Amino acid sequence: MLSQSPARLAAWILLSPALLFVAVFFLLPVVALLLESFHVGQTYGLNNYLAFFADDFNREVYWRTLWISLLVTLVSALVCYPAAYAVLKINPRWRGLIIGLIILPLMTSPVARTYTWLVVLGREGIVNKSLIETGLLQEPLRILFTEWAVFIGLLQLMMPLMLLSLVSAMENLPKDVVPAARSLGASEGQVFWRVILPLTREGLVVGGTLVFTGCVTAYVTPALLGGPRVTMLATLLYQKAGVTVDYAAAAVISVVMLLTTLLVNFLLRGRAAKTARAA
Amino acid sequence: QQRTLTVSGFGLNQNLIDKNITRPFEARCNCKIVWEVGNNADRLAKLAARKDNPNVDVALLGDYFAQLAANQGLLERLDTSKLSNLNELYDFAKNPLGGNFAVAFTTYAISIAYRTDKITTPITSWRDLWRPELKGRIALPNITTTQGPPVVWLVNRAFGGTDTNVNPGFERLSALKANVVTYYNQSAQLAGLFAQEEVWAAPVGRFAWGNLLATGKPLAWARLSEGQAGVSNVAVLVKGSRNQELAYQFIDFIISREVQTAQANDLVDSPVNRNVRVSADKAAQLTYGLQQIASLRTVDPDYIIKVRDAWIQRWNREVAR
Amino acid sequence: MNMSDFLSLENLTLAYAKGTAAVEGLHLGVAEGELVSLLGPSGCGKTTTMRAIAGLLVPRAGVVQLAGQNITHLPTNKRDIGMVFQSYALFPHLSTFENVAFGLRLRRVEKSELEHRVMEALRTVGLADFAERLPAQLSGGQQQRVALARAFVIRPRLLLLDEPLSNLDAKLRLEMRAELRRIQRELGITMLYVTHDQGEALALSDRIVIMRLGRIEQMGTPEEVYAKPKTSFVAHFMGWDNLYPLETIAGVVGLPASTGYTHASWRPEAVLTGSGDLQGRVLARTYQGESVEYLLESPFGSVKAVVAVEQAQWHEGQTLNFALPAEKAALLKG
Amino acid sequence: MNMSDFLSLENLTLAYAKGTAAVEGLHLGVAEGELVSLLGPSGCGKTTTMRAIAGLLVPRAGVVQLAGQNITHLPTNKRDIGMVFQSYALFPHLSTFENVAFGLRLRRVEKSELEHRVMEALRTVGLADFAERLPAQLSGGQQQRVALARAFVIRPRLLLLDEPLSNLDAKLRLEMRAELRRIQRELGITMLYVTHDQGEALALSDRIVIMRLGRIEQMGTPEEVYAKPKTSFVAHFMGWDNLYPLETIAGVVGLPASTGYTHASWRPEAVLTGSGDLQGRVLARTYQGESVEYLLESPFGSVKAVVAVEQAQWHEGQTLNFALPAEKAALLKG
Amino acid sequence: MRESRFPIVMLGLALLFLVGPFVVVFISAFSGDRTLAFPPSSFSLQWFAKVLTVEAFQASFVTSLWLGVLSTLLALLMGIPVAYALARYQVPGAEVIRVILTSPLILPALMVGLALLRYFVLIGNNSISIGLLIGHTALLLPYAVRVVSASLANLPRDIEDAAMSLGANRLQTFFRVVLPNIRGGVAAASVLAFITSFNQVPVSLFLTGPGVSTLPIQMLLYMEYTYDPTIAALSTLLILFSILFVLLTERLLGISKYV
Ligand SMILES: Nc1ncnc2c1ncn2[C@@H]1O[C@H](COP(=O)(O)OP(=O)(O)OP(=O)(O)O)[C@@H](O)[C@H]1O
Ligand SMILES: Nc1ncnc2c1ncn2[C@@H]1O[C@H](COP(=O)(O)OP(=O)(O)OP(=O)(O)O)[C@@H](O)[C@H]1O
Ligand SMILES: [Mg+2]
Ligand SMILES: [Mg+2]
Repeated sequence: MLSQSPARLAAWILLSPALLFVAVFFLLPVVALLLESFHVGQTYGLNNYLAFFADDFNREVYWRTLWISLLVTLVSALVCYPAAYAVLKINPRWRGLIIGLIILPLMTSPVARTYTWLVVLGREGIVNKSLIETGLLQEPLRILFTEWAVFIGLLQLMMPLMLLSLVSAMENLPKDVVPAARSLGASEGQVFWRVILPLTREGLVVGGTLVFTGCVTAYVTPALLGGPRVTMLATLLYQKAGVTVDYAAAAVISVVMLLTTLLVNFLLRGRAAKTARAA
Repeated sequence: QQRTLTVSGFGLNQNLIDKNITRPFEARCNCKIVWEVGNNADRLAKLAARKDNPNVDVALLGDYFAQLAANQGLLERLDTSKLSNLNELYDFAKNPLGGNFAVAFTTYAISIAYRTDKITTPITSWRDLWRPELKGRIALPNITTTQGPPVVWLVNRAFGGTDTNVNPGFERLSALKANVVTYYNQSAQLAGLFAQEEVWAAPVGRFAWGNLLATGKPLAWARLSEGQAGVSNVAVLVKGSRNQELAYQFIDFIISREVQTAQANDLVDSPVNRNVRVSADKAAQLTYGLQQIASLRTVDPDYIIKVRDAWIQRWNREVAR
Repeated sequence: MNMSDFLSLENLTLAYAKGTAAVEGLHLGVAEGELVSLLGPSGCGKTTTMRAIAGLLVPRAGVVQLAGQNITHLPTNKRDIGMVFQSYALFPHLSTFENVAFGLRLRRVEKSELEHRVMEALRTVGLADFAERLPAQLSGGQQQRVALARAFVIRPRLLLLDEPLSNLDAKLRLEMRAELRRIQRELGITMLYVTHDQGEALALSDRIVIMRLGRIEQMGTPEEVYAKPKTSFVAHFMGWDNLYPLETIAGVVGLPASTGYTHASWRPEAVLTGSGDLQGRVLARTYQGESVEYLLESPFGSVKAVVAVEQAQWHEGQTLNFALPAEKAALLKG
Repeated sequence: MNMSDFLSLENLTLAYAKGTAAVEGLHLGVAEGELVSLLGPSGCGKTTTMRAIAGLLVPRAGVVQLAGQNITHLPTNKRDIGMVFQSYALFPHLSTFENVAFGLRLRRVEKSELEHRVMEALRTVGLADFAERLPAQLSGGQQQRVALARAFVIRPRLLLLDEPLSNLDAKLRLEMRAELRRIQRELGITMLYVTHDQGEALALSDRIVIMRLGRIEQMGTPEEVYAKPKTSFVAHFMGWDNLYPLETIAGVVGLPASTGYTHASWRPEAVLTGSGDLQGRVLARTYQGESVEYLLESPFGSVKAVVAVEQAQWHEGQTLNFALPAEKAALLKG
Repeated sequence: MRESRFPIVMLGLALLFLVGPFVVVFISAFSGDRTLAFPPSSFSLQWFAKVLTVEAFQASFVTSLWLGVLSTLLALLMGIPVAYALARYQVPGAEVIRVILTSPLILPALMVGLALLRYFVLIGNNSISIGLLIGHTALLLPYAVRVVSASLANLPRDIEDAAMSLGANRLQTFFRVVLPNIRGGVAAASVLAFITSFNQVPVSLFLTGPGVSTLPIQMLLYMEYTYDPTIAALSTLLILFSILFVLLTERLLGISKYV
């Protein structure tokens, strides 16, 4: 380590290209867009936001986006907790394969992934066909172009993120706490509720944030599986910017999206911090 | 260095268009054509966005979208003397927007395509879309598509509305929700929807017919008692284009007899060149011949432009949810 | 196996997955209140044996009996066997108090009794003032004591300790060693103690079990295994550093050559220096405070001798006379 | 400071960022070829001092001189000072050979000489056969020897070793200790050796520097600091476990009470048992193999006594006579 | 030691849900029918042949490839120094820097694409290709920083001190000691970054123009126009490509640690 100031200089030399790049090419346009959302005539104000939320179609889109995203987050947490626990307990020999199967969807084009649901969920799709063949259904269910199709598509898109977060949280469980709890008399269920759950809460928060943010901002899935009947914030944003050339509205939607994800992120973190402090 | 002509087109049947237009033209002009494809609304938005710095030379648009573009000052007036094939066109195609902003290269009827095996009583009226048996089985063009406003207009008429009173149309369309699977943004999506059995009937432009037939499903083109509406697609020259000479050559090329014949035979576009001759069974699949064209009720682009924004609002609020 | 054994392992064979056995045909009995150490080098199967006793590993063969009951297939949480881990394995999200209370809460111990027992246990380990701290706010030694309190507060029938002191520094290790012994005496609890530190085993145990490659090599009181090793392995492990094949050394020091033994060994402290008819050159001289350790070069191999500092007059390179007294030799098999 | 010192630290004050000083006003001279140990508890500033000598930390005040040259502000890579780290710090991507060759390559040593010198160094540490192995394929002791070879192959003017043996297990630590001493003798290299293990310092050093809270507490030969501690801190550190305030003990054992000293101390080995006019009750008896350690309770505090195993006839709870011989006491200040 | 089967069952269901649909697409891709239906009534390789002949796919595949490679390179070139500086120097405001550099991950990607289109391309009058490259690079930068940081965290500082004590200056230390030891992390970052770019939709959505389009965008477009199993075949190819990547990278780099 050289004396303090040359070290600091070196640090800044290393940091500045990336900082400049992000600031100039990235933050500048984004900030301009943020400002534009407040732009009313020659002055600034909240009019664009008021106008956006005054339209009950937009409100409906917003609520739909919110509840579908929350539902996906919730369901993926419920499914992934036991699943992640299983990943840890499974024979290490299979572990690699299973992790591979979890990452595979993440590494596959979301377009291809969403496309698969068009094939699977259609009225002639495998789901309906097998339900009818087994006699569980008379008439094929209409799933495509409903909110449920979007829900299913997003769930598949986002679940690996939750699963991986939880698996890594569980992998980082301190050594031997599970056998310790067992030796103190805890059944498997008690080990889960009393030790594993509280110690993996951070992973849940990370996974939840990733999933929720991903859902709110996803474009391909609602566009393909929902269609115009199931407009979400992202598809609405595209419509405003790409079709009706209403940049102010598009900017408003961007900001609403951003604030929503930040808010949920903040709430989740706050909860985690509170429970950590309480403990 | 090779010259490049950028053309904004619909993208439907692009492989056939490449065969009939792109490759022959490239061979002839020793240039390269770059296509930008998308629906009318999308592409119009892009033209508008790049008004000061256009990157498209020729745009192929629906007639009222072209009118919108002209109104926004995005188009160059055509010097028709540079179009040697212009005189072969039907008269209505020569200057469809007035002011020499455009040349029509095809015209088509809008009607209802439907599954003959599922719908045994033939569809003969717009009103038939409200049949209970079609519950969850029809697709409507989204309001932002080219066919959207004409369909609203036609339905409104069918239920007794007028150009000044569109309430009957919107009220009925709102009541149609239960029958609608989805609102399509591209005519091309319909082929998929029909193929996957999501949809049994849908209003659509004739240009998509070939595409629909390719699904192999038993389909019929409804003969509507209210008559069919006609819409034209036009070619326009984008203001500020730096390849005007090539652009004229291109427009002239797509209205030539040979191209129009090839496109007609592949069921891509119905011809507007009066010298085109096709066999009777092809003709049956197209909007072909002066007689048939004359029977179409043309939708006035100016009217649509006037009401479009209000309709979009109303549609979003009352229909598409 | 002795009928009165409190814990008995009979013919225990343990293996991981499809691997070869980590422990094979182990027999061991522990009397009630006894503290038995498992001593052996890394990988000899100490932890594996513990895990089987705790029920964390199903034996491939053999029986585990506790207080006369066959517990071989009883789930861990029904065994009432406390465990203390090298890593402490405290619950990081729970306070000291809650860590210790964990097992009692699972047993639905009534509130006032629970508080009483937890605080009693914390007092025993000297941590009554630290009840509200989180593990991260405790030093290593304190954490280890919490782990201990957590394990014995449930009044387990048996306490298993797997190298509980090895993460502590030398000074603290000595202190905790004494502490542990005190607590064991105080509570009269039966303990099985795993370590690879011979000093620890000698200082703590009623009995030491020396393991090697999954089998028991020798078993006995600390005095027995220290003073009377039976094999080269045990001798080496117990610091009998001067170890020679009997055929080489028998003639030199006047031991009978063929008696069924293979090696003879002397502790460095047993080597006589300054007299005797053997000669060695000083290779290295290491000052140790009270004593000096000499490394001597001799015709039959190197010899380590420890000499009280007052008599340590030789320097590196010098030659001195020494003797390996026959009566201080340990005779070893294998 | 002695003019002939090879390395000299003058009034060195060291601090991290804006914190308080970790080392303050340190004076130290090391002669050429000498091996000096820095001994002290964790956090006393040993590593910090090393880093300043190596040029990895700029002193807040003071001067570092090497061979008469002021090197206080010379960059690390120009100092020609070798370092050996507790963590070995081998380059994981390079073979043993390339690790050792690293410094020579930077010095553009010509190929055949480079090979010669690297192999020579590897032979010195006994690793000539391991030249092609990667660090991950070596045991801890072997890795430490590579680190050593890598440091001395560049023929540094000074070698700094920061707890080089503390990651090794007990047996290996003893072996490497001897090895290190041998190599130092062989190469005649000047070394500064950091440790917190008193046994290591005693065994290895020409001189020991005992540090406490960033300052030097006592400095001297191993015999001096072991046998003649000057302060309670040094006494405690050197195993003078029986430490009493002089006013308490002076009357009891017959020492003069007010002589400017504050404490008196006896080593456990110096306590006489079985006779004497003091009485103590055995609190704990710890078997140590050669000896037994007794913890006695006496009127003036607890007493630790080490007794040869043959004489260790007392058991816990018994009372015995003992004496603290005045002539074996160390008198301490502070 | 009978353990509850519930977790394993949930894992099985989750995996079925995650990977099952891929199987359907695999089978559809080999359809001999003219349109997409499941199960196909006959089998053929025609759709794979078709994928190779669609010009839009060829061109956009090349674009995506270049875009992925260039943006990955740029992101690494800027990201590695950042990761190093943050790991090795006490930089005042390190937290703020971290937030700034990860902001591309936090902001909705559509917003990013829109902002770049509006201000960089339309108002700033720069070419779409550059805008695309910038958008992707910014998006990949956080991955590069994060993954490289993780592998730097595992690299003991001591070895850099050791290198300097042996006579290496800072640059020599970086190139001879640091870089070779984080190459695993750098490779993982490259793979992750490339895949992310290659699959990216929202940023690219706004940043396409005549002649400039990425493969995912072309797939979206194609799906709007045609309903034949071409996309199934292309998806199958992409999935196989992913499997290959997953196998390779998981084996070589254990990439799941960084996702
Ligand atoms: N989870 C496991 N899977 C497979 N083999 C294992 C496992 N744990 C230990 N082993 C093997 O079983 C044998 C005994 O290991 P064990 O952990 O019981 O040794 P140990 O005596 O406790 O050693 P240490 O002193 O290093 O803790 C070793 O050969 C080891 O490699
Ligand atoms: N990088 C650092 N930043 C701030 N303070 C430090 C740093 N490294 C050490 N210190 C502080 O400086 C003081 C001396 O630390 P140093 O590492 O020199 O101790 P040491 O004697 O080497 O201890 P150990 O035996 O634990 O290695 C300690 O109080 C320590 O907390
Ligand atoms: Mg073990
Ligand atoms: Mg240190």
